[in-house]
Amino acid sequence: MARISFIESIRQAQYEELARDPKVFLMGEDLVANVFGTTTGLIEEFGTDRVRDTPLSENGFVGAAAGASMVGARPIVDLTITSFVYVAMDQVCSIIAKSKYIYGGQVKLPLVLRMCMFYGNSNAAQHSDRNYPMFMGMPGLKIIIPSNPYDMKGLLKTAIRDDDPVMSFEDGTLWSQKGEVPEGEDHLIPLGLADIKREGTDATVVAVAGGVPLALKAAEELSKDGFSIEVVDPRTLVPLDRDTIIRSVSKTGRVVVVDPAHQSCSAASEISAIIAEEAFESLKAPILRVTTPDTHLPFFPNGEKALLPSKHRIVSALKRLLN
Amino acid sequence: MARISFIESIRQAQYEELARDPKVFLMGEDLVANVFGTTTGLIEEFGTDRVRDTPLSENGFVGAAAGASMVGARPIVDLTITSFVYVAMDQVCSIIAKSKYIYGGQVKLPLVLRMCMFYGNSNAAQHSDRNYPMFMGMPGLKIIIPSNPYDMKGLLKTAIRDDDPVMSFEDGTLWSQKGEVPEGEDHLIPLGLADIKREGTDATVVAVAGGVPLALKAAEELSKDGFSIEVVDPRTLVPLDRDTIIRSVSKTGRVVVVDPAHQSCSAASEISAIIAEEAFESLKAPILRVTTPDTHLPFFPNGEKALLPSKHRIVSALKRLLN
Amino acid sequence: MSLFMHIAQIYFRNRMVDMENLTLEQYYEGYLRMLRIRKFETRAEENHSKGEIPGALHTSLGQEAEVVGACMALKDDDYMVGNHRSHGHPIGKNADMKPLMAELYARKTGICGGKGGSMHLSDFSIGSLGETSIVGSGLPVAVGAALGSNMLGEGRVTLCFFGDGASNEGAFHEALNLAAIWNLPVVFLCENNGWAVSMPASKAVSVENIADRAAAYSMRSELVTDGQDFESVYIATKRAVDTARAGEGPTLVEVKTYRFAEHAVNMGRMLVDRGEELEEWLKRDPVEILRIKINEMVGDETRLKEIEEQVEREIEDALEFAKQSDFPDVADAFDDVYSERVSDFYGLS
Amino acid sequence: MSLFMHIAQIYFRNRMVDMENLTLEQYYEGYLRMLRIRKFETRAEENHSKGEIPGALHTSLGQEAEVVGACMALKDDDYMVGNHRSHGHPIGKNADMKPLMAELYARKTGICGGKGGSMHLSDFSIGSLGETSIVGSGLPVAVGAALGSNMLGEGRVTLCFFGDGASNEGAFHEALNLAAIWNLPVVFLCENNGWAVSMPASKAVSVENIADRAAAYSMRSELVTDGQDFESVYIATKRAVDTARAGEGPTLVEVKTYRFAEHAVNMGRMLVDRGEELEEWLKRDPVEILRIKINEMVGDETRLKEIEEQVEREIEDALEFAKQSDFPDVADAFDDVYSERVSDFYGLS
Ligand SMILES: Cc1ncc(C[n+]2csc(CCOP(=O)(O)OP(=O)(O)O)c2C)c(N)n1
Ligand SMILES: Cc1ncc(C[n+]2csc(CCOP(=O)(O)OP(=O)(O)O)c2C)c(N)n1
Ligand SMILES: [Mg+2]
Ligand SMILES: [Mg+2]
Repeated sequence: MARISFIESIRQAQYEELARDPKVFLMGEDLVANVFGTTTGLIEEFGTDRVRDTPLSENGFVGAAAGASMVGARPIVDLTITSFVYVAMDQVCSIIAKSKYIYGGQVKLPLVLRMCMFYGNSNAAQHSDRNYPMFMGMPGLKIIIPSNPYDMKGLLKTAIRDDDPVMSFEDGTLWSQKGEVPEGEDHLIPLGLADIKREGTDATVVAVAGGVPLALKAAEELSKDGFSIEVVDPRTLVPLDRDTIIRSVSKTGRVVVVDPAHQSCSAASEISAIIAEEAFESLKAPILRVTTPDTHLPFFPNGEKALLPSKHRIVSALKRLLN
Repeated sequence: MARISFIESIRQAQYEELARDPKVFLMGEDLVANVFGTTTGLIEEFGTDRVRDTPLSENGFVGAAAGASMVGARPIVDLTITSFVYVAMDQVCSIIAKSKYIYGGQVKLPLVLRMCMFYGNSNAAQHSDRNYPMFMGMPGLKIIIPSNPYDMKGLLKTAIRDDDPVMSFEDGTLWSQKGEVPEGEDHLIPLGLADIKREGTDATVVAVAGGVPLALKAAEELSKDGFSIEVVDPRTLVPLDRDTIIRSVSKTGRVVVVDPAHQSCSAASEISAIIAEEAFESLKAPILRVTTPDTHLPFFPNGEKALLPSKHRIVSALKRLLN
Repeated sequence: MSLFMHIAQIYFRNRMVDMENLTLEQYYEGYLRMLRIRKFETRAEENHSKGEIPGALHTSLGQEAEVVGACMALKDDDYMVGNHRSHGHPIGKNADMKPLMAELYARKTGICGGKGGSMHLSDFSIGSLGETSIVGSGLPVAVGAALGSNMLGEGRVTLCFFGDGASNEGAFHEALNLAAIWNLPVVFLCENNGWAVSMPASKAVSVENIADRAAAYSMRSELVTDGQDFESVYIATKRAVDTARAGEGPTLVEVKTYRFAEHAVNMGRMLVDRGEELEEWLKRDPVEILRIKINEMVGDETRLKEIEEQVEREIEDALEFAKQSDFPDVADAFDDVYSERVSDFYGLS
Repeated sequence: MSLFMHIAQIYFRNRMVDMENLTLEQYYEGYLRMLRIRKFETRAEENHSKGEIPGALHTSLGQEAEVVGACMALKDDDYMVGNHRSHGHPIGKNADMKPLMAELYARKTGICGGKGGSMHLSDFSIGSLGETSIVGSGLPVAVGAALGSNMLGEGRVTLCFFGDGASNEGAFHEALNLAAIWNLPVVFLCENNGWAVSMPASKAVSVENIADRAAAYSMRSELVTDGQDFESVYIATKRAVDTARAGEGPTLVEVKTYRFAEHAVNMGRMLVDRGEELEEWLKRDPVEILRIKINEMVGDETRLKEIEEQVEREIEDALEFAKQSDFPDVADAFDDVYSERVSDFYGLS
């Protein structure tokens, strides 16, 4: 294992899968220029056919990925930033999510849509969306949302090999985070398997994406006060590993859900609703959500920082439950 | 008051507001042909400038509505069917929802986006979406979702007069439903005010759109067994009248949330999460959701019917709570 | 349509009776497929009105020449993408009608297992890559099929059907630009039937001929003014297909045609009165025109009659097959969302 | 750029020195505004690198002639829509620079109250209807502004700036078609700077001149080959604006220009080496070109120097204003989502 960054783990996953399967190819804007660092060395190795720059036509090239996947290719689309998916929304929701179904399983669409959640750094509201919850209610799409380099690489490789469309939401606040990550073919993490990032008995924090490291820090802080906090990272939102979540809540009876998305209809809301439905009897306290309030993220840094989940807000929520 | 249909209530709201305010205009596809019956008599009265047929360019004309609203007009856009909003998603999410914010309040966008939820009648997955939950997590948009002709007219008129963008989700299963509706200027229902459609003490059903009449039937059925069921209709999802919901749950201690959307990240999930957060102490039983499972709606009628919320499923859920 | 146009088209049609481009067998094949569409849709309409078929029904009656002429320019393993008006395309590309009819009847044996219905009669076994009911949404898919086929080294051509209305969607623009800069083997075939539901193309499309939009992409174009003539459509499309197969890139083909029926059955009521215009077009029935042409060429109706009998039998068989098939089970609704069965995760509550 | 083009453009530029279209006062005004952009952005870049300005920064250095030439063809109460490269447009339309600079500094006094930043310097008080950072998203808005203005009987013209990259978005197609069929007073001004981040227009745009795409909408077009020449841009845009105002519909104007800087400051590192091409363009600095031209015409630098001093002062004032302004309060983040304050519903937990 080597210590690599989150960005580098994406690059490696792409590199290895391009090398393994000639049907895999990558397309998107400014890949050759390697804006974010996820294509270093890829062009030299695989050429500009398989690492393909596109014009500014998101609906067009996302749809082209769908078509290519229907005839047997396995495209990875780098949509760069989450909010650009709105331009391609028709292809995502009407073609990619629904084709297998409306044609009664005659076709499969093995493709990956990668997107960076580019928030927390004064990019203003049009460039800061954390919009995975929108797609959780759209059947036909799988969703990975890794919180560290190890998971990122393992989940992305699995996603590329999966026969269904997978959306990969990559948290920009984690880009420079480093971690131990295996190299080579066999680092695959199954979709639908949550990971317990820290074991504990007094309360559960279910956290996604950039919320996970914050939750771990909060757990660490509370451990000084003698509290034992479990941190569960679903890692994939569709399929969602309900069992692991329910098991943890059954054990602790207290839960905070952390999610950088806007509060309404967030992944946190869904997880909370599942718990309220399926683990009600074990609950000793309200289910609290630590999310972004339902206002846009502003450009001004002090405002943006205050709105996003933080260690402090998670600690406060946990303290409310534990007292 | 006259007894009119849901469709006719939409027509009347549009008619009255077009007549009241010369800045109001209506645009969309096939309005002159009056496909759904919401424009009867409007062209004769207001002409094809103010009741304007558009080409098949949803992103274009939804964006044009945004631009027109910025310079002082008050457009109503008839997008016909919910899934066509994906084609216009960029304008909805990046321009309409965010302009007021990113420009620091320099501008307002008084416009209404009307959409029919066209499900339950074998239109297949591409034409059957109930996708309001997607927009609940997108700040900047208000959402009305009426369940009867009275509310439809009153909310739509308020929406047209509101200075913010409002999305109107109109449930096709209610089109032919009739009810008493006032005529004339003053039938306005404020946004953010839930309505208790039936009072009760044993359990609360929070239901939206087509779920409301089903919930009322379920309540009626259970009243024969001596149960007193309260039915709360939020009527608008943004803003959401949390107070009325919490008050009802505090009284009954039991709640079922009914929502025709897909389960994950549905309005039902959000409402459940709010209750689990804010009314936990009053809860005597799990919060149950009656929604559409996370599969697409199929063309074959027996399948589609079975997936959607029904009186039967609501009754079962309530019985689970009451026993 | 002006009288002048009408005469010009008759002249053009007659001039064409020289079999330069098509063998007699191909004429018969064209007639066979066109007649299949005609009968399939006529019976479907009838039975829909009897309540046998759920949902809406968008027929391509009147557009048979355009559909079949274009499809016959393809090889069997070429790809095709269509739209909401989905019955004609697969029949034009020689699909078995039984599973198509069963799909209209929402049966388990339907081509889409009863999940798609009238707007989605796509038969992947004959290279049909979807009939999609969101207007314009097939165009990027077609580009991708061509791209994918190129990348996999298979060199298949993709034919993409779309309407005049669809040419105003942003997807059209992006798809054509992509196909052009990547020099892909796509034939974009605009079925210009003059209307998008109730919107006349003349009010919605800002250019006289949609084919002219090809210039915005430095793309080749073909304009078929007589889309009721099977051979004209075939010739133009064939040229485009050959160009594509030769690696010389995409073509935008526009075919002027007309739909005889309402936009869709089950739209409640007649939306537009197309009056005289409809009358004029009805006089130029593409199936009739081809029949007359073959008759003029061959001077013998025997084979034509055989074809007619064959099609009658096929339709009856298809109807029989459909009606005798079972409806899907509710549980089937949970299949085909993902490769895994969704009910394993969620269950029907 | 070829030597031939270069010479041709110098010739063209010289030929233009006849003041047929612009008064001397307008030349001075053009120089003033162009210089404001130049200095505003140069200082912003400097201070960004010192860490004074958060987020990214997209400058229009090198494009000043095109921006100001186009804006000056408008009346004060005409509308304008821009994009992510947002500093030049409002300055070009004579906005006060203080709130613009304060916005870059994320201050409460910023034109957007600190909520927008570098990509959104839209000043609605001068008819700027948004500078939007999703590529292509401004085009439909511009169409709507023109439609709205027409419907309200105000007859204002809307100028829409967009890039070569944006011309490949579906929004471009839909917007132009709508403007054409509705005959709206819009001027679509394509700032073709040859690149979309790292993608050269020659590889992304399937037609030689984007202006040629006007034909797909039966729309008038203007091609300005020398976009570094203030007057050429002014003349072409003015013709388009006059046409629009006369009720004769939209025009697509393409201006060939170049950005001197990176796509954006804060993109981490140099993305593309534009080598010699950049060198060539740097030789044709639009601000310099206009200065020389005025000097040739007037033979006296006094007024030019006054302008230069004025701009220096203005920029210092703007910087001073920005730096001395307060940051917004966290609570301000809850304003302007709706007409009502959002925190009244939700609160900051
Ligand atoms: C994006 C979208 N908008 C609107 C509709 C509703 N609709 C279905 S078909 C149609 C007309 C399409 O016209 P055209 O492309 O010319 O095809 P035609 O029906 O004439 O064959 C419309 C408006 C739709 N299905 N998708
Ligand atoms: C829909 C969308 N896709 C991608 C981006 C990222 N992006 C920002 S500017 C830009 C290039 C735009 O090129 P062009 O339109 O030519 O304008 P220029 O930057 O050259 O002025 C890109 C790709 C974006 N902001 N929006
Ligand atoms: Mg048509
Ligand atoms: Mg550019």
